Amino acid sequence: MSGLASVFAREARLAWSGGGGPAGPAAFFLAAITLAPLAIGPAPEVLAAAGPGLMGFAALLSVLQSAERLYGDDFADGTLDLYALTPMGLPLLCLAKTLGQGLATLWPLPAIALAGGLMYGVPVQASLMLAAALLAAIPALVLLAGFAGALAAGVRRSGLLIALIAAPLMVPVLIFAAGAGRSGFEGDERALANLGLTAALSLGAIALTPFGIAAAVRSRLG
Amino acid sequence: MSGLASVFAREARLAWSGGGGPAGPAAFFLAAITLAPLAIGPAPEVLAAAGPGLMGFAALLSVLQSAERLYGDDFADGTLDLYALTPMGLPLLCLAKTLGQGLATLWPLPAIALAGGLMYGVPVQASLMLAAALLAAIPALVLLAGFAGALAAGVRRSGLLIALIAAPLMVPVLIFAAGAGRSGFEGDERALANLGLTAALSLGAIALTPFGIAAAVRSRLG
Amino acid sequence: MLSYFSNPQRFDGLARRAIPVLGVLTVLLLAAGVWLSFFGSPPDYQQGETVRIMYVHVPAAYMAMALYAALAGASFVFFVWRHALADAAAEVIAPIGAVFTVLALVTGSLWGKPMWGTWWEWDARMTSVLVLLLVYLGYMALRAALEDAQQAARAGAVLAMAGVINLVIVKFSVEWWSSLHQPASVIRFDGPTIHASQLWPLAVMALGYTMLAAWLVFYRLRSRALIQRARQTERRKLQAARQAQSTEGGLT
Amino acid sequence: MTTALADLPAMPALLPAALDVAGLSLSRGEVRLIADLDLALAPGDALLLTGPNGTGKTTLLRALAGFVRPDRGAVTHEGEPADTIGWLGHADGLKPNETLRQALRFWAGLHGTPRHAILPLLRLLAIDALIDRPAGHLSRGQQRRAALARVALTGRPLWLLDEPAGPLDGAGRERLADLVGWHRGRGGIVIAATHQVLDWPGAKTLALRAAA
Amino acid sequence: MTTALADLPAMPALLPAALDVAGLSLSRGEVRLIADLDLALAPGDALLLTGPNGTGKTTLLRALAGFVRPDRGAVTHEGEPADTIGWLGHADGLKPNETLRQALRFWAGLHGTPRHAILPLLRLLAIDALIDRPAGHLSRGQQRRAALARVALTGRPLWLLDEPAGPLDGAGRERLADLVGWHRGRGGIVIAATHQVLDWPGAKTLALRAAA
Ligand code: HEM
Ligand SMILES: Nc1ncnc2c1ncn2[C@@H]1O[C@H](COP(=O)(O)OP(=O)(O)OP(=O)(O)O)[C@@H](O)[C@H]1O
Ligand SMILES: Nc1ncnc2c1ncn2[C@@H]1O[C@H](COP(=O)(O)OP(=O)(O)OP(=O)(O)O)[C@@H](O)[C@H]1O
Ligand SMILES: [Mg+2]
Ligand SMILES: [Mg+2]
Repeated sequence: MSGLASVFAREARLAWSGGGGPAGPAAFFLAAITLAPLAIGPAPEVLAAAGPGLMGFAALLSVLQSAERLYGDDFADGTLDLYALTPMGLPLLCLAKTLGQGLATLWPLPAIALAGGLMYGVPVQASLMLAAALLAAIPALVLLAGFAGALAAGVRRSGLLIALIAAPLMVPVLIFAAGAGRSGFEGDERALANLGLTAALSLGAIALTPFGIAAAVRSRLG
Repeated sequence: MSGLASVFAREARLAWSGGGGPAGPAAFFLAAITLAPLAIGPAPEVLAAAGPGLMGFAALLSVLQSAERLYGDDFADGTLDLYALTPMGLPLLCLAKTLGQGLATLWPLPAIALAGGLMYGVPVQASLMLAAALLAAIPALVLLAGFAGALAAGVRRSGLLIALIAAPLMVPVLIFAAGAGRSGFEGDERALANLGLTAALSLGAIALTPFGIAAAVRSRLG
Repeated sequence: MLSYFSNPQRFDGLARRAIPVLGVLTVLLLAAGVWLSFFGSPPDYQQGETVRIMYVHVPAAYMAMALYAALAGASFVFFVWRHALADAAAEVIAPIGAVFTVLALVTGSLWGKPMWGTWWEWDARMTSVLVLLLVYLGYMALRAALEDAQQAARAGAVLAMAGVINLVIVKFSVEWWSSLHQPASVIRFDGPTIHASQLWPLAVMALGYTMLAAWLVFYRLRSRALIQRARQTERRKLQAARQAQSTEGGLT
Repeated sequence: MTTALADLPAMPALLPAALDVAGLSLSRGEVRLIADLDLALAPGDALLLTGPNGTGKTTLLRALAGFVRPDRGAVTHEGEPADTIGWLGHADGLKPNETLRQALRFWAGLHGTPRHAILPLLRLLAIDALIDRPAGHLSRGQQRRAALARVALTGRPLWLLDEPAGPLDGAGRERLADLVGWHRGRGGIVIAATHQVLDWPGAKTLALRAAA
Repeated sequence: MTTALADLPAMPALLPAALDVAGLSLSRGEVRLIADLDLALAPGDALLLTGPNGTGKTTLLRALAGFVRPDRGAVTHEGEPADTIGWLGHADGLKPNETLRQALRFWAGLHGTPRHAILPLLRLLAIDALIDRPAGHLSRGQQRRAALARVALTGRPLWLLDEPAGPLDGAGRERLADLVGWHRGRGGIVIAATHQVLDWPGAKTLALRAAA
């Protein structure tokens, strides 16, 4: 158990020391939600309606952005070989590693989504619902990104490949998380159900993806 | 001059052989425009209004996605040192390299944007305008991404850093390109002006960014 | 059964005989299916003549999913038993499945124009089939990107198995999200709800598509094996030549 | 130098190690690199893999670690590979932004090795003064030494080292020999691929030859 | 071996080379690595940089190439650095997906060296059989040899080589010596950092010492 904790802590530390921790994803997310209105145009109805979805989509993209380094670095510098030989077993290690990096870098997203929702003219309650849904979605998104990242580790232009692999797997998470925000906006009582489903997907991801990630890592050691 | 051509050809070839050439960005772009409606919801008015902007934004992201490898690989495997010592001079080399990789990988985007526009319910003429605007925007986007990529080469989590550096620089391009699509949609005669401005930005980028990229590369050799 | 085909000669023998049979079956079934679709079935009382697109569309959609299931199954077999033929089958199935997926998308959207007045709608079923296409593309891209054949095989197998989630989504999307698209009416627990005059041409076409896919898979598997064998002999010759050269005292 | 060696703290006893390779055949692409290799190593043994470039030293080490699947034959460890192997590949497995202290504490903790073993090991390898430097600011040879310390901190009995001495200077090679001697004295096994002449007393040599 | 050497085709004549280093001081972080170094090399000269790990060999080479700015002093080349230097760093500068043929054709073309020089050079380095392999499928030493061929194909007079022989086997080191001898015979200069003993006739040695 202390092994799990130390892997988690190390990955969080590495994310801080090398990449500025949460600054990067936060700024990317912020940039995405600021640029989108520039591209979409300023019509308030459109923005408010598209807001929750856009935010969910931007969150997905910022998770993808950092996915490349998640396993790519370890592959290039030989750490992956070492991880495969640890006493705690690869699946547990991958779980701790992925969540350690993911949570250390992505925790500001829900707060920014809340502020962003208000900026887009989404009502307060719906914005809160959106923020909660993002919070619930992050573990699932991060673990799926980790799975794709492990498969594509060290491949040329792996960023694109990872996006292509992970995006389809993330579809359900995206639908429920953005759905929670949207139904919140439309004053719909399905919001809570959507939130619950999002959380359930994250739990499912915690239970299942570590084995997928470990298998992916093993397949790349050959 | 044959040096320029051979650098261009090599980068285009490398983009094909390792990363599947245009398949990656095309698939990423397709994934982005497929997922966005899942998040935003199927309401046709919202989608048609947001369409051109979303497409412009997705194009920007797929350019950014490949930016990390553009100079990051060369930094890691020592090629950047060699490029700095070439007879043709670094700025020209960087121009040829960046455009070679960019054009080899991104040429399908306008065509996909056309199809995507139609799928989002954007009228044919506006979709055509959008595709043309993207075509005009690609050189500028690629060169700006290359500039950011060179600055961040070899830095941990450089993908995020690149997004932060390049995104603000790309804002004007995005505004004019998406603007062309939007004014086309709104039946507005500003569309052509927007298209012209986008092309002008690309020409400006070809004239200026090579020096910026070369300086960025030099700063990373230390 | 598995170990039986691990002998390449034996598989080649089977394939050599199966390919012409499948080819003939494909042509016959498709010809009969097309005839039935156009002349052997009435226009729909609601949809008129456009209903005939169904006979192209529905089997294509069904093949898109069935081939993914086959891809995942072959991947599972390879992952557990390391059976090289299973990996070859997975590699060969993917592009064929992607083509059927494109066919389902194109015919579906051709149908959508007369039926719903739009080429495309972000409806759950249609979108999830588009996502299925992405899964196919991702699988092929991953294999293409990994240079080492062994790594490509193993990583591809892992991804293909994970992608099965998407099949579930395609299948149930119509029930989960209220949708424009038809709910299942042929493959249901309580039996088909479709009229027999439509069921027949549909069934024949579906069988024809299946034979076509099987024919393509066997054909490509065999040509892949032949290419590999040719490469091997070439390499052996090269090696022999080099050995002869080096004993003359040239290089080492 | 031997003073530094004497400084090494008592570390937890090694698990029993033994390696048995029977009829091992390996290939890369379609080229057979190693055919029907038999090999048995007992506690205290050292084996040097030598041979021209491209004869399969790295491939063999990766197969012994279980990363590469053999065409035929078997590698039998006493115990699980994941419990017995200390690995050093061509790459050092260091993070440019992590200091040696941070990195080695992490690896020691993961393997249940007490922290007070770190500093004496670094002293033995003559990089104790660099303990608070990020690995990215070390020279090539300094990085290699740090990676060797990491292997020792795993507390694993079977060390697989791929060109451990490549970027080391003369003194570094002697210190490596000391480290390996200490490990063998505790009942460990060392297998190393090398192009350098390594004077490890009593080490066997397996010279790979170019495939036909 | 000398047969292979005799096979080397006439390549375009080298530009005149000469290197003059006066009062050069270099540091990394806040550590002064090299103080007041004077050095003059004429056509045909070879210089071996030796010294313990971390004494600044790599840093010095990068300064000679113009990548690192000196604290004090000057490096004077005959001609522009960008026209005279052939560089081999710790990394090989190969692309895993590019075959040797593709890569070397590219570099030869970029430097205006005729293509027919490629094959004899690979033959000299004994990797001609691998010419159609992607670089990612080569062993460590094979990659190093390919990188050496690339340096030779630049047709540049001043070669700066950072541990050229690290991953090379014995035969590889001899072939490297042949290559260097050929280059010096044409009026080239070679400076190499090394931990291996390299028997290059008439080569000077600069032994760096650890900073105080
Ligand atoms: C691009 C758009 C479309 C896509 C991607 C698509 C996809 C699919 C899929 C995946 C199935 C198999 C369903 C299953 O077995 O559960 C299917 C069946 C079917 N589709 Fe579509 N479809 C599209 C457009 C349409 C349109 C416009 C119509 C006509 C109104 C239509 C009518 C049907 C019918 C009747 C079935 C058979 C359902 C059954 O009996 O199981 N589809 N389609
Ligand atoms: N992925 C691969 N695909 C095909 N062949 C490969 C691959 N990797 C290595 N090889 C080949 O396998 C052979 C053995 O490689 P290996 O790296 O094991 O050699 P080595 O003995 O470690 O050599 P070196 O001394 O140069 O490090 C080489 O000839 C190499 O070209
Ligand atoms: N970026 C850096 N910041 C601070 N110090 C550095 C940096 N890079 C290297 N150093 C230090 O500078 C010194 C010289 O490094 P250099 O790489 O030149 O050594 P070297 O002689 O090539 O050693 P080796 O034989 O191990 O390759 C080392 O002590 C190293 O720790
Ligand atoms: Mg090796
Ligand atoms: Mg060095």
